Amino acid sequence: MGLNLDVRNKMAKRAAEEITDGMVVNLGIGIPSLVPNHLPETMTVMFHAENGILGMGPSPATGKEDGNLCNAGGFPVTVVPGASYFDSVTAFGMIRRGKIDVSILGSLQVSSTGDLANWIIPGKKVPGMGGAMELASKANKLIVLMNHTDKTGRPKILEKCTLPLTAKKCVDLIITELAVFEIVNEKLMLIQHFHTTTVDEIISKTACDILIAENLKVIDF
Amino acid sequence: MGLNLDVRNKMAKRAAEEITDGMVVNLGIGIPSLVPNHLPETMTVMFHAENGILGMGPSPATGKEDGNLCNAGGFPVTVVPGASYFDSVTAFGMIRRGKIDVSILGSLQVSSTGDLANWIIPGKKVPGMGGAMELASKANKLIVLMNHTDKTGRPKILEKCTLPLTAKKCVDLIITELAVFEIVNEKLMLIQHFHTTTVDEIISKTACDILIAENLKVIDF
Amino acid sequence: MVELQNPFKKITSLDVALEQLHDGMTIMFGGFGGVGSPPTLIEGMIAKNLTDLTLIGNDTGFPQIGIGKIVSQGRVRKIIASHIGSNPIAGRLMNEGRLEVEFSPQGTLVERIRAGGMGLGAILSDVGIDNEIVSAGKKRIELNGRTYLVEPALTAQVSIVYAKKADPYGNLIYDKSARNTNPLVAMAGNFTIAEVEEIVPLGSLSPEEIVTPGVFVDMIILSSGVNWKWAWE
Amino acid sequence: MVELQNPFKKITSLDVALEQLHDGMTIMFGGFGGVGSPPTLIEGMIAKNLTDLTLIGNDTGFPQIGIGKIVSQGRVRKIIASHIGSNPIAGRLMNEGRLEVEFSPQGTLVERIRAGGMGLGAILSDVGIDNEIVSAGKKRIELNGRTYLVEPALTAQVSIVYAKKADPYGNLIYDKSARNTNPLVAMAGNFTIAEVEEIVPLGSLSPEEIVTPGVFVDMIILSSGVNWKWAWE
Repeated sequence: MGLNLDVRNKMAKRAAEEITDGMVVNLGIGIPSLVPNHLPETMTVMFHAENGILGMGPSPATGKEDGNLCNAGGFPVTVVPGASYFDSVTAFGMIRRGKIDVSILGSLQVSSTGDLANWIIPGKKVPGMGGAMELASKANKLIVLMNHTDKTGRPKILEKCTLPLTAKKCVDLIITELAVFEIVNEKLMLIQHFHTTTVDEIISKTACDILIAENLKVIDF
Repeated sequence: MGLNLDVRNKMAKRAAEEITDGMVVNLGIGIPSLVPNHLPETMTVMFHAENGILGMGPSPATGKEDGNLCNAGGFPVTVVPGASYFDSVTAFGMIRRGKIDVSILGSLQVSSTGDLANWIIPGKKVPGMGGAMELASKANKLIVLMNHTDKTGRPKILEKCTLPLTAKKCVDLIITELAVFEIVNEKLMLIQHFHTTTVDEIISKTACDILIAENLKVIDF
Repeated sequence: MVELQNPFKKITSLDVALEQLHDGMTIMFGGFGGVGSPPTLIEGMIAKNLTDLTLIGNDTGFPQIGIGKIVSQGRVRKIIASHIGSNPIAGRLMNEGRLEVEFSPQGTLVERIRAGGMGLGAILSDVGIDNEIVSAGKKRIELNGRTYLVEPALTAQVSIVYAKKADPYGNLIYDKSARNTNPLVAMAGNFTIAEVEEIVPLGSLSPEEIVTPGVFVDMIILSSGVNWKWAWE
Repeated sequence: MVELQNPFKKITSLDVALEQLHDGMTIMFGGFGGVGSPPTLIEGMIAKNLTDLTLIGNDTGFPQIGIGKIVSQGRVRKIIASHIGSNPIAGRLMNEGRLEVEFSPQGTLVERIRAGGMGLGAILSDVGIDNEIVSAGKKRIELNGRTYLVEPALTAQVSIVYAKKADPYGNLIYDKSARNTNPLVAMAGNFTIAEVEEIVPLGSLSPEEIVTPGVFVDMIILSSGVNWKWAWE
């Protein structure tokens, strides 16, 4: 049940609101990679890649790709003024040292206390954790951008993750095609939802208790 | 009882014989710094400095010194083609990883089993170990260049060091103004002596048992 | 063509370099998703029919890209890597029990490789400490009230890396994000072979720009260039 | 003079930078025997009359060179360093009990600083394991049949470094052997101030040549230049 580009772009647009001028941001593959399209052009954000780039710019034009200038997902990128190249060990030093202001990742499951499970489905998909454990446990703010439910319609936001964890109590914000949740003090709070859904639908598709923000907002794009 | 330059140069000349083409060599301050003067000009040796240089060349001419290009002792140097600058952590990585073929140091004491004591005289001189522990324990060949006796005439080659150790069983060769000793399997063997002395004098100024090489040689310079 | 001086006898041919590699060896490779992996050495390893290898590197590339080409042919007994997701054949071999995979978080893995290259015994990190797979069999240490995993250093019998330029001493510079794990892998090999796009005369690299000092490089061969199609092509 | 853009608000004056430094602080400094230590910040620290400091760095410089100027004035309560031999005043203060010195082997010290900068807990090394001063109070670990010391990471409240050039993001390049411990110290400060010989516009440093990525630098000031006479002069 893939989301169409319009819905994915709305999720990315909402995520972009979490980014402010001067931040250092790491984006995972998939929907997170759409986030830069929704930032004001005047904003100075330093995008970080685990392979060893700080200061990635937009994708190059077709035919202008450079096989030696790719992001951690292996896709061609460009760099902005002020960018630097370094080895992967320095790239992860930045993460561990808390220099990543915002990390935006996809996930398989998130628990109501902010546990993240996005690296393995035992017996099935075994991609490996890559850099997700470092990003999840060390980024100053961790945002999960994901479908609200899995392919078979089962909730991905749960009381407790059933898949092996990537890191515990690390998620700060969840953005799905339905809603935005904040996790504060290990409590899941619905703070916003898209105008295309209702609180009842969100509750029915979420497998844990949800606090509802007093000033619950409806996202009108 | 400092040694005059002529004697020091003879010691350095003898030490230079231990260096062959293509080697990576680290030199301590004092007499070891005279060694390069005694290498053939055609020889390619990469001199290493703990602060972060590989490929040091001769001292610059007076007036051509660069305050930002110094060896680990703080003295101006030059670089040869193929040289590189790096941070001190990489400089010590080279040492620990066994990339230094020969290290030539001064010392306060050496034991007959190859223990080195050159970093502290308790209650008196407390210079600190600097990089001596790494060099002593990790260089492939450790050569000590030192006076045979201390200022008061006491032997510096002993059964057991009385000063705190820098590293155990690390010295391979000792060169003094009198003689050259090899330490193999924790045994001290006199292999050469300068023509200005005798075996009896050497024995009388050394505070431990000495094996005498069958093919004991006299150094004729 | 100017005849290059070879005073350190490090510059050699692919065939001579391949004499260093044998069945059953532990080999560390540079690269990240295939970017910065040495194509000519990889092709040579396949042509030499090497098998039963233990590999250490960031990932298993793609089936026909980078180290993936070797992994996909079942030539690898074990790999220590941070992910294999971009190479479904690696996943299948693993699930079939034909490929042992030791997963290490990416940042931990490169620190372990660097520690090997720097002659350290291990590093202490708290990443993955709650994870049973990452922490399995590893010692734990309390330090200043926090708990860390002891993550052992990694070295290899031979390291293979890819660089933009080498001089005859083996000083290396890399190209953009193709640097990635290469400087670390170069240091961690007991014997390191650098495949480079260009060999330049001694003295033509600035001492300031050198990323890998030549003391970490034992052999240099000229690359025939990347011979695979990138995933995005 | 071209007005430099300051989009990251990191470029500032000495006076504003000095507001970050206070009595009793733990401060890490770059440099090796004074080479590569930031002269203007050191002068400013003396003018500000800072005292009771804990310093971390390679050595105590010379009495009138580098950090030695501060040490010689008795402004330091404790220093973690690899040697103090070039500064006899430091030795005298130590013997008089007025300066606590924690000695760490040089290579271990810089790895500890780097580990702090990289967010690691410690490194394991066997250097100095037989030495009672180096090993005092440190945990030991057996790993693959060898024994190592657990050498804890070092960080500081503020790091001060010296570089050749910075751009407004704080990307740094260094000059020859004045690089030494600076890139490591730059990473290990919870707040890092870079004193630089020149500030250049964003984009004028090549991404390849940058040694310290600007993300590790919080503040940039222009240097007034080295104001001491070198020992060899």
